[in-house]
Amino acid sequence: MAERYSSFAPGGTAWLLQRVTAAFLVIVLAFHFFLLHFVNHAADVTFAGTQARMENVGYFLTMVLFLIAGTFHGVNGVYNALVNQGLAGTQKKVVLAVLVIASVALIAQGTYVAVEMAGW
Amino acid sequence: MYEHDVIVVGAGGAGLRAAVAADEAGADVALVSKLHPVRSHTGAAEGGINAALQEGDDWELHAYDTMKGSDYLGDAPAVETLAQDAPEDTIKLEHWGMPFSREEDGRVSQRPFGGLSYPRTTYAGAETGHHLLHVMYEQVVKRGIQVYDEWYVMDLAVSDEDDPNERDCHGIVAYDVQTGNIEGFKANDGVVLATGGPGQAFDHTTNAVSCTGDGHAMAYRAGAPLEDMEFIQFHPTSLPSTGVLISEGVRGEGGILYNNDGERFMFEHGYANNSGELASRDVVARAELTEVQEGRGVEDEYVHLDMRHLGEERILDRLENILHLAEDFEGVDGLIEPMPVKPGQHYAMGGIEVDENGQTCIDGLYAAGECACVSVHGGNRLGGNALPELIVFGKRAGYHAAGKDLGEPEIRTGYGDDVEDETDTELPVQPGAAGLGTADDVAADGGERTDGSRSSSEARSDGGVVADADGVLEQTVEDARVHVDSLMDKDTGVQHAEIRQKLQNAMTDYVNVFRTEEGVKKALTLIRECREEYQDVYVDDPSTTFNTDLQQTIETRNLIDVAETIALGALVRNEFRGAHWRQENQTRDDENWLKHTLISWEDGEPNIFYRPVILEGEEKTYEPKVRSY
Amino acid sequence: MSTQQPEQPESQEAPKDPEMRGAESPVDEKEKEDGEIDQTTADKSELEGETVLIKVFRYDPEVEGKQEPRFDDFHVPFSKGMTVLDAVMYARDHYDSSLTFRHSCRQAVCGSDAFFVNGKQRLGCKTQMADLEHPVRIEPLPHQEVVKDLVVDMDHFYDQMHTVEPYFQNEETPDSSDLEEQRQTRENREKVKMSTRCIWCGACMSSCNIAAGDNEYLGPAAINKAYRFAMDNREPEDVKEHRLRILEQEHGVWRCQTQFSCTEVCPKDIPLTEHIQELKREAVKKNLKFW
Amino acid sequence: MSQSYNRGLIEDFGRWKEFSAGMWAWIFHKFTGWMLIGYLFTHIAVLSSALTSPEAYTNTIQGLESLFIIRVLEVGLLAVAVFHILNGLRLLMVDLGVGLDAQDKSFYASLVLTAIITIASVPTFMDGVTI
Ligand SMILES: Cc1cc2nc3c(=O)[nH]c(=O)nc-3n(C[C@H](O)[C@H](O)[C@H](O)COP(=O)(O)OP(=O)(O)OC[C@H]3O[C@@H](n4cnc5c(N)ncnc54)[C@H](O)[C@@H]3O)c2cc1C
Ligand code: HEM
Ligand code: SF4
Ligand code: F3S
Ligand code: FES
Repeated sequence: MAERYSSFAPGGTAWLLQRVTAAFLVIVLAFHFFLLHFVNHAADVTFAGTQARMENVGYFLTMVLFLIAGTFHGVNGVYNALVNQGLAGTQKKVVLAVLVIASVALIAQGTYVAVEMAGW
Repeated sequence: MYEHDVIVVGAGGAGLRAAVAADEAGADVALVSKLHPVRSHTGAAEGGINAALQEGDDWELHAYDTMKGSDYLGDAPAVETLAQDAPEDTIKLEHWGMPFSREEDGRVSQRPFGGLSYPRTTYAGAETGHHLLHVMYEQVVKRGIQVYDEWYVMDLAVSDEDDPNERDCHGIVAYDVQTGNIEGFKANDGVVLATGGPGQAFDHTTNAVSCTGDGHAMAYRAGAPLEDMEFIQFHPTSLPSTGVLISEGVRGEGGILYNNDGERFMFEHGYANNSGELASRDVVARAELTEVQEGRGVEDEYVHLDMRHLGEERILDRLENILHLAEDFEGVDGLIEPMPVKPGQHYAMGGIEVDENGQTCIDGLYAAGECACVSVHGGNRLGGNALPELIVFGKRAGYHAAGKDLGEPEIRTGYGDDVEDETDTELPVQPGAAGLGTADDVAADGGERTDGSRSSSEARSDGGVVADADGVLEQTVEDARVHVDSLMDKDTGVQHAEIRQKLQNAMTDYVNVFRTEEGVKKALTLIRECREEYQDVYVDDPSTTFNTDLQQTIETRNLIDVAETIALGALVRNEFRGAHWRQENQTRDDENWLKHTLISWEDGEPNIFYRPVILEGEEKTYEPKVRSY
Repeated sequence: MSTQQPEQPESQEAPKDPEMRGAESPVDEKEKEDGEIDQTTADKSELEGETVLIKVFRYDPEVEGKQEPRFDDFHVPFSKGMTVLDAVMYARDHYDSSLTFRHSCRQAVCGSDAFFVNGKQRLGCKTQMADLEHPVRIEPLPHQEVVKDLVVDMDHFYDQMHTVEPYFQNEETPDSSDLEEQRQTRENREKVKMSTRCIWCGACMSSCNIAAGDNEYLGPAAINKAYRFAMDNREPEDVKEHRLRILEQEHGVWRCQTQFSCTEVCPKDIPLTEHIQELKREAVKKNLKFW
Repeated sequence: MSQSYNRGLIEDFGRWKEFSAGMWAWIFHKFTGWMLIGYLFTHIAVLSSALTSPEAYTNTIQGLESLFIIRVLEVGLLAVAVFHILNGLRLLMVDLGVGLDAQDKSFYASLVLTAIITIASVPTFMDGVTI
């Protein structure tokens, strides 16, 4: 009976991380929005301003973490949604691989950009 | 054809328990049921399971109470077996995970119940039957017992010796409701019938739509006698539109019954000057009906049960589920209106005659549960005594069918030298098979064949008795196919629903709580009419997929047979005992009636006879006493 | 039967609507009926003596004219306390004996008659006609294949129920001949109480979008069944872990997206979503232990 | 004989009219989640202009921000994000088993709050742009 499900995959970790990142995102996202639309008007953003913020190591780290958390949360969400819709077998493996590559690329690119912004 | 060692027909509490027992005893078991097991009517039981579990209580007290409750029509060996086995079997349910209500110290709770000298009703909330049914089914799943659900069992494959005591049961014939296939099931060791009650013989019943007495009718036509069929318990508080049961708890908490004139009739009309609404079930039921018959019923149909004065808080605390029942099934809010109630058929004390091991007089044929009559309930069943009966006698039947030695039974079955024939009662009409017309008509009638024998006319015409198991089974399958074809082929005639309604009305009008000679005779006449109309029955639905029209048509035939035995029993037993009341003789007549009524089907005719009650127990004899509480 | 009753349902002959959009059956007819019968929840007393219109899904693979699903109209005389089940039974017994549906207890314990009534999964016997908008549309449970009329194939539901090993597992019970039970606290019984009420009607499973999309998803009823055992202290710890492992499978608890429709339709008011969520947390807790 | 009828997609998705609060919440959450992840990719792409030169970065951002359509899209993004956050909080509560009885109310509350916050922030977002 239980053996019907041969692929033993405890989904608990991903599920938990999705919640943890969500909780984290609430805070940073609110901060991010506030900072860039209300405190500093988006239209007034200049490279200099960005650099000034990015030079602060705390801010830099927060933003990178924000990116990692957001990427994981978003990509994992997308993946779950597809699996729920019945994605299975090879297709599923391919999608997972594509998503992982995209995430890694996104995070790498984002971090690179942030480093560049900080001017290091 | 399918083949198993033991075949259990019906998957309510009794059937499931029998299957588990047979499996434990090493047999290859199959359950065949017209409903998926968890749909069985055992799930509706609320109150609890009687078992002497606690210190201070013991099985002898339970046996004594049961015998007294039965109005001394229970057989002592059966009653004592029930009381002795119930504790262990109840504990076994607990070990299987049944969620019984608990005491502070973590032990199972027991509560007082009507007619018991000790609080020994073990319960799981107000849904004991539901839990019992599910726990038993879980055991069946655990053991991997084969279940054929939504297979309607049509007939028993029984050899056709003249004397029923010499017949053998070799299996069953069932109809796959999903596909319309008719198949034989061979039983190497035994067939256990556990098909539940016959409540649908009445118009107004707390029983499910599936309670159509199929097992009764099959066993009856195969030659096993039906015992004490006249003893039907009516519950005084059921909802008029559906028959849903309103627990005795409402009256226990102080609910009051009123008639249409707003009178508290239990007192004002002197039905029970001491206990009023709390008088025993039969007394209250008779009072309600008298009110209605004398024109003081609400809408000429029911009376009011009022609990508003108990106050919202108390009602919500103790009777909350009653509020839901009244709201869901009657559209009445019990907090602001009185609830309509009337007596409803509730339980059949009688059934297929069996001994303590569940065996009928036919070799290899067993019965257990409400369809059987080991005779533990006699003339009247105590609340909470049916569920232990299911597990105790279900288990015994399963064991015995699987070949386990349970010792020699003390109860005798079948027609034998210890019985007394019925001689004096005059019948208004000829009961039994109707219109022995053409072979087709008779096949449509589903039971008797043209020459009155058990097997089909074709088999008989070549002169021989079919004796070997496979032959008997094949023949029965063939008969069933002919039967179904003939029902399906007809395009005009009467529909079963009409006949069923007429039958149910006849029973509720004349064989209800009140029984008079004249009334019961009227009922027999009407039943006869139903039988004759049934000759013209046809099935409108041409489909072989899930044809419930066909299934119900066959059930209706069974109801006719069962209703007839109830009415016959009610006619011959001219006394007032337990739930059976007769206008002509309103006292218990121990001199003439300490005996069971037995009715068997012989050559298409009911044969009525009697067997004395066994009052000698293991150690003591139960002396009939006045039944007062 | 009143003389105003049509002997046969009006739409007997032709498959009205091949698209099966039964609710939108021919417009003019619908409007006419709207006028006749109070649209909103009808006042109970107002309905007295009236007839109510039910529109019932019909399908039979073998019968011509029913192979393509259609809706039949039945006018049923209303009486106080009438349930949806009473109405279909009346229609079957008086107008069309081939109208097919499962039913048995008439009191919400056998779980046979879960239908899709006016767009919601409900038990026929537990739903008052007077509480519904009229006309009343009755269909078989969605997300399951239709065998005939209102009868759906329940096999898949049963399979899922059986997958969670729905039986008590404790090899160490006391000897039953000593009449000794396993002890259980009242609190623990209270904890599992609601979960033990399930009557296997399948309404929850039918209402769940996830179960519809993923056939292997255990579904709310089976998870609830597992909850019933996992939370019962009479079962030893290792059995509980075993149960959680079953629930953690790919198609187990994680699939639930907390849509709550199961909880909303359950006729036994079992807090299904809550139970599923609790099991997710239990599983996470168990996994954290290994870190 | 024992063939059965599969009502197919109508059953799965054709009954949106009959959806309940929890199902709508699920759909909206999905939709907004996908929008957000889509935006995240775009966002990083836009920011990558910083790699070219500081001026390119400043110009890109300011150029985009001067477009009316971008401002409208930003308001949309805000709505999407706010809903996703609020409903995400609702889901987190559900996961913790808090306030399950109010799950439908909290969904409606998320919708209303999203609308209020979005409308209230329109002036800020639209500040200094012309069509
Ligand atoms: C409302 C109510 C409350 C009750 N409360 C209590 C209580 O508190 N305590 C108590 O002790 N008793 C109580 N009883 C009585 C008790 O519940 C029943 O007597 C008992 O459940 C009957 O069980 P059973 O196994 O014999 O039959 P059922 O549970 O009725 O099962 C019959 C089985 O037979 C099958 N079957 C029938 N015909 C066929 C056929 N032709 N082919 C194949 N299968 C067939 C059915 O599918 C079903 O599975 C109550 C009864 C009712 C109605
Ligand atoms: C800011 C706070 C956020 C919170 C509280 C939050 C919360 C959640 C939660 C709880 C889920 C899981 C839903 C489920 O599995 O049932 C989820 C899913 C998702 N989230 Fe977020 N999230 C937030 C931000 C984001 C961001 C920034 C993105 C984009 C990068 C994002 C993209 C997604 C996606 C794509 C899903 C999957 C949706 C689906 O089921 O199809 N979320 N979110
Ligand atoms: S959980 Fe509720 S809705 Fe689901 S099968 Fe059980 S009783 Fe029916
Ligand atoms: S409807 Fe389905 S998604 Fe979860 S809460 Fe119920 S199982
Ligand atoms: S008929 Fe049994 S649940 Fe409705």
